[in-house]
Amino acid sequence: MSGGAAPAVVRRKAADTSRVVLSVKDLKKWFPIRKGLFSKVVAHVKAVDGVTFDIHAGETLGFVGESGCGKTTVGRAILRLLDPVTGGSASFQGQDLLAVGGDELRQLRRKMQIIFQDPYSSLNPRMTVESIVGEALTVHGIVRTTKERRERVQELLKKVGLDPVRHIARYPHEFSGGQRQRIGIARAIALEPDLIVCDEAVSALDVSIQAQIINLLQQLQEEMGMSYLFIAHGLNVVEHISHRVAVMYLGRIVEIAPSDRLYDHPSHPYTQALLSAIPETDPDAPMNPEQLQGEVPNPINPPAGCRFHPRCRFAEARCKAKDQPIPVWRIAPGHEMACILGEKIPGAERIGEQPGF
Amino acid sequence: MSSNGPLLDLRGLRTHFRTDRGPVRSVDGVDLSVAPGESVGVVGESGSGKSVTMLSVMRLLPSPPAMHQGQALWKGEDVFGWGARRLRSFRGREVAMIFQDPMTSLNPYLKIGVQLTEAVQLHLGLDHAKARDRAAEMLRRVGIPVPESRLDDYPHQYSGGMRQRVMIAMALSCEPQLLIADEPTTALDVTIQAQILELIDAQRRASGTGLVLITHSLGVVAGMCDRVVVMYAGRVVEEGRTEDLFGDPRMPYTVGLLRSVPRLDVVTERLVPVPGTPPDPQRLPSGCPFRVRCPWAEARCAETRPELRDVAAPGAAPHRIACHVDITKAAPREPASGGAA
Amino acid sequence: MGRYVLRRLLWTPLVLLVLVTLTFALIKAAPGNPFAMDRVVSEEIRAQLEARYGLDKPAIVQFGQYLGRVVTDFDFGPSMKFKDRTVNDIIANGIGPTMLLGACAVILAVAIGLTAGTIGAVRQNSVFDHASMSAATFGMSVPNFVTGPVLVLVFALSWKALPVSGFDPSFSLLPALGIAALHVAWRVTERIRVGPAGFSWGREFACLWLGLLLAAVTSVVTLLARSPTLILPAVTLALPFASRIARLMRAGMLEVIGQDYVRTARAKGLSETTVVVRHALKGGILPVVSYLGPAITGVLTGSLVVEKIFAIPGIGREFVEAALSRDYMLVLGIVVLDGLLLVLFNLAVDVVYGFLDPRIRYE
Amino acid sequence: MSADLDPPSDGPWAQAWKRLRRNAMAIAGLVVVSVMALAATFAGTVAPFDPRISESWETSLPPGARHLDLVNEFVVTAGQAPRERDVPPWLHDGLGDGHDHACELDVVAEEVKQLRVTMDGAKVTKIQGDGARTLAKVELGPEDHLRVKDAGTRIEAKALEPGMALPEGVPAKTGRWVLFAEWVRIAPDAKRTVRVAYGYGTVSAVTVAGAAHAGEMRIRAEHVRDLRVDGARKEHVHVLGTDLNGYDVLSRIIFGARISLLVGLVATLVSLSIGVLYGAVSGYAGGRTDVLMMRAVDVLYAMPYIFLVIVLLTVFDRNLIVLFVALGLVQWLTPARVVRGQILSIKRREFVDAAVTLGTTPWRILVRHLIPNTMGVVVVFTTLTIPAVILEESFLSFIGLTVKFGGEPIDSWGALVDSGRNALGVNGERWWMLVFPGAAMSLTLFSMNFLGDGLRDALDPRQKGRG
Repeated sequence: MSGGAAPAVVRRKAADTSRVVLSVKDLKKWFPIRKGLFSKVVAHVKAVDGVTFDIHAGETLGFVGESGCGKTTVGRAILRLLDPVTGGSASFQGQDLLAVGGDELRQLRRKMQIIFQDPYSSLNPRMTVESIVGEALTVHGIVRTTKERRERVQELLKKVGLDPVRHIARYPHEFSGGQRQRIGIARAIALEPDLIVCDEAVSALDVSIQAQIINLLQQLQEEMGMSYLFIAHGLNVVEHISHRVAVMYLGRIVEIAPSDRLYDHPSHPYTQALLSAIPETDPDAPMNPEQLQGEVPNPINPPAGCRFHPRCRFAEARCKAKDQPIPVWRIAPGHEMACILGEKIPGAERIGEQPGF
Repeated sequence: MSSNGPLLDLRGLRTHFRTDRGPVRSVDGVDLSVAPGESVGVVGESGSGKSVTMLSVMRLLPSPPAMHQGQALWKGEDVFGWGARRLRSFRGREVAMIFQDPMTSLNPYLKIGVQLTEAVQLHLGLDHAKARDRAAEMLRRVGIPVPESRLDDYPHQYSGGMRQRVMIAMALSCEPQLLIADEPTTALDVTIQAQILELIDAQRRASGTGLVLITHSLGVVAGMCDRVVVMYAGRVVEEGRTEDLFGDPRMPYTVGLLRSVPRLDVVTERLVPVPGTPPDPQRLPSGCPFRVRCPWAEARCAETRPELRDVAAPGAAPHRIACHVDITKAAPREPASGGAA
Repeated sequence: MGRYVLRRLLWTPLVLLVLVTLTFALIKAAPGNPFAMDRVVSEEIRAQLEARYGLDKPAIVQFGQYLGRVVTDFDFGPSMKFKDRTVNDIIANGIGPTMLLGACAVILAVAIGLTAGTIGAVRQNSVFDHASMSAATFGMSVPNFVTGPVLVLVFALSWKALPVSGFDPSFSLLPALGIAALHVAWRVTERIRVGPAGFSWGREFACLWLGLLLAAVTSVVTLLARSPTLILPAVTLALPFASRIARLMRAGMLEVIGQDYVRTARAKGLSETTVVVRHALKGGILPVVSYLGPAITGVLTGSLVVEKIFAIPGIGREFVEAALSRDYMLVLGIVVLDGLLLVLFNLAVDVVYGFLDPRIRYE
Repeated sequence: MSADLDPPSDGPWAQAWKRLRRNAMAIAGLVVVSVMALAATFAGTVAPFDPRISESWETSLPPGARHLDLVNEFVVTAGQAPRERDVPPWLHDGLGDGHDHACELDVVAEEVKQLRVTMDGAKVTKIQGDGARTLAKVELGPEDHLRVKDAGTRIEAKALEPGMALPEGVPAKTGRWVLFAEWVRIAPDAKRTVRVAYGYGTVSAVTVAGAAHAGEMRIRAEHVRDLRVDGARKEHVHVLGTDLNGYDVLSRIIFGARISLLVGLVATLVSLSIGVLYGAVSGYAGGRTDVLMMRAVDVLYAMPYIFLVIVLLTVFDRNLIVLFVALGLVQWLTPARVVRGQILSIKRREFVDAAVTLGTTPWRILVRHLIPNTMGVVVVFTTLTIPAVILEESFLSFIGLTVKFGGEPIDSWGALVDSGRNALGVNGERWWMLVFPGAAMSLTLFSMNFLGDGLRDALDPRQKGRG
């Protein structure tokens, strides 16, 4: 690794763990599947099926998992983009997030924003950069005049590394993918939110641009102190940017831990498999040590027992038993995982359970 | 040509697309060779010309708008000189290809069995029944359970990963000498990606097939390939044995790429991104196309386009870069912070 | 597939019911009385007439009786204009010429359109492509009530090569039988050559389609060659649809030829003919198939014009005359019949579509 | 990308216009459509003749025919100002221009005899002259002619005798019937010159063959052989000929365009308003409302629509409003489906989620984000629906369901084509009455379709952004 001479190894400043910004308990979001002439509900896709986590002030919580595991649904449900939520509770700075409505909800929305994956569909092609970034300011009555709005938008553009004069009157199609993502970030930080959901915010970008955007997000967090819910399938990216990482599988969190802890000591078989699947830019790294067999099961009709058991290297007969609760274990401070075989891990302490299937 | 010469040898290959607003120089002079049984990774960002290069070799780009120059030699014969008949026996039989998106690369209107058997019947002259047996055998080899019954299914009844397995089975069914995989795992999940890469590697090793793996991910080639070629703006900018290239990258672009990927095994405060954006292939800068983003750029970089030159120690395997500067000696400029375009 | 067809079939009566109700309501909403229009009749006669046509009862009863007759006896009642003829008689006389002409036009349009569109797409930007597409755009824009008279002017009046009007069909089955015999001979020799192992129903089905298409085209050509009075009407009726089909086919084929799976097929080393016939045609033809439903509506509409121009005794002409002379029973009968034809044809099109596209078939 | 280009900044519409401009055929279509629309709007000024004035002595003139510039009947009285409709425009204009003018007309004398022709089907059985005297044969001189009395239509015949087939220009009927006709006999040698002096508001003198004429002078245009005003021959040209009734074909086409385009525009607006509203509501509401609304559209889609329109037009009074409603009803289904699809897909785009997250109100999302993004489709639909509606209206006129416009006999293109078809003649010798209206109509539809195709390409979202 002589070529990639790394800069000084310093972990970025820790989050303020005393202050919880967002607290989610047993969140569920099921999507009905309708069929026939009368659109009868015949089944549910249980996209999110009992997810619990907290995010602290200034913290980045990463969410990883295969496509269809529900990570994106978690992000959108919290932002109330997928009403109604099937079950569970969420509080944001002490306020019941899922109960508020109307004006209260619109006020709450000033504090929670989102950055999307697709830099093409996330910007309205018929609006200029000024109106895209400035819309929130107008909607919430933060600016009174057009001049005031223009000045604020220019400040924001400068902050995300765009040219405040030359770029402000342009339309999205005139920008490259990376630049569009910067516009999306400017829109998200315009209201100075306390939480930003980054929904695969860098997945669609080229490698060199990806790094630019990651750096920008980190820099903004240091300046403005907001929390991120960082959703991505690129594990190395999540590890890099997050303080803590939650691993999701078929609608549940199977493991959650501080990010260096998770990568050094992955305890859930799924996490281990996921980590082993990441190709490393090191030709000497062993290829494919413990591969994951098969594919993600159909979420409409998931396997009974532990949902991961058909693909699990360690699965035993008891993992298949129906309707048994899945125990949740604490392995180290802040490191929790849910597995039927968790007692085999030394030092694991049973702290609760998830309902069975 | 003797059997130990290269299987595929590109010499100054150029592919330009004619458009209303002038030519787009997607591939702009590529030299590349693949030896029998060798696996070569071609890495680059989107628009760097890596896919177009391989589609040009297969002559799969409609012409016009695509215009080719230079040579693409297959065992010494120029692919561009061939008639339709020779070309057909080359495609599928001698070289097979796997494409990026398994969702769109299989014909949704035809049964998997039909799609698998047609090439076998054509190239190997098997009759219908034997071709079906072979198709089932191939599906079994790529890990599809109960292959006999799945031959009569349509592609939409397969999952994404399964479809890519079908593509691999289809590509390998005529025992080609070279397999070109064009971003075979980009559309798939990480876990499925690992399975598919493993499958390609195992199958290829078992039959001694050469491999060209096109990808934008450095991580993928590191574990899979003997040799790596890095492309930028339609040109090869660095090429060498995998260990040499990852261990001692000499082209500033490669260095930048390696640094901008977060690594699991190294804790870093900040990534070092490559500043700026890839150039518009319609308006390439003069001289070295990377110079506008390059921390090592000098005045001469704007004047002449650097040719590929060997920088390996005498006697070692070739390690070639297209760069005027020796980055082991020169010091980089401080990159602009933020690095907006 | 069975459930898919069944669901479509269940849809049919609903559509027809809405159609009958709508038309009936329209007619009942008409101000005045059909008998009060033309001549002055005495109260007595009028009452008699009203009783004869059931007009003395409340509208809802009339509707119920009408519907009952249509459903149970397929009886559309008496004509109001021709005292001694029933709607069924008039329809029975007129449906033949209309169907014959319509079938000719559709087969001609499909044959010409598919051929021109496919060649245009495969040889994109060639002289043929440009010429056929210009012709098609023109053929689509010129209304058939302009084409018809202009064709008459050129071929019948000035050049005197074809009759001006009339309806005098003459047909021979021989060429179509010949095609059938050739088809059977071809399949049998193929069976002997390949042996039983190579048998596949799918392939047999595809060949059967080809044979049927060829037989249909041959039949139309035979018919037109033997009956000159049909040539101009058939061409007039077919032209806009041939143009539209050619454009749709070309666009559909170009779309498919640009798909990844066609590139896959080429990368396999298949010949260009195999790529087009086996891989591209099935997807490329889908827009044409879904257009066939609207096309049949268009043929029925077009028959109103063509039968008027060429004095063909079909239901189109009867309909126009009935509408102009307010023979509502006849109007109602023809609307219901056309509705039925449309619904049945749309059903057939949907089934063919499902047959071609496995993703629809398996839902 | 092009972000470093300095001349900013094209909005999506400006971009679409740029793309459209590169499409030569679409621009040609746009030009044709614009010219047609302008001509139709200013039909009164553009059209060379008033299409409501029949020049019955100028029936069936071929294209380019030059003709003396007269009106049907020319009425002057010395010392009086003539009424405007009694004299040709040049005379009327000359009265007020403050000069003296002289107009000379060479006129032939005529004798009109009443004829009663009894027919049996298409065959002449008996001819009766004045006082019911039966004539054996009527022989016509070189300039003599026959006229259907009440219609003013000319009968093409050189002689008339019992037993002969019905001459051309007479509508055929079944059974025995009587044709009342006029036999106009013209004596070529009895030519007189009429001189009309006028100016300063009145006709100052009228002389016939040198002698002053007292009282009212009535001259039928068909008797005038030569006309000179201030020494110059006064003529006009029927560029596209005249029809059987002596109406100028070009003028009728231009006035017909007015009707066709008006119907096209209004009915399209009606249908698009219904369609866009329906589709937008269905798409925006989603869920069960959406399913229900779309099922209704499915049912209506399967109707033989044009038949219902025909029923509608025969049942109700054939006026413009009914026509607009009837045609509008046919065309709203497709836009409803397409707009719904658009709204559904835009609703799923992430910028809408972004707007929701910003706390934007639903109303603002609809107005700022959803509707502007459907405008492209709506524009394309407008340009493609107008020709479809024009075609339908003309089709209805053609099969005989003409709609009266304010009680005036102005026909739309379909009716023109129909009358042209009926007027062709046995060898198609009067082709211009069919070909020119047909060509005008085809050219317009052709241009509109090209423009619509061009607009679709220019506004196609697939070409946007990602290129």
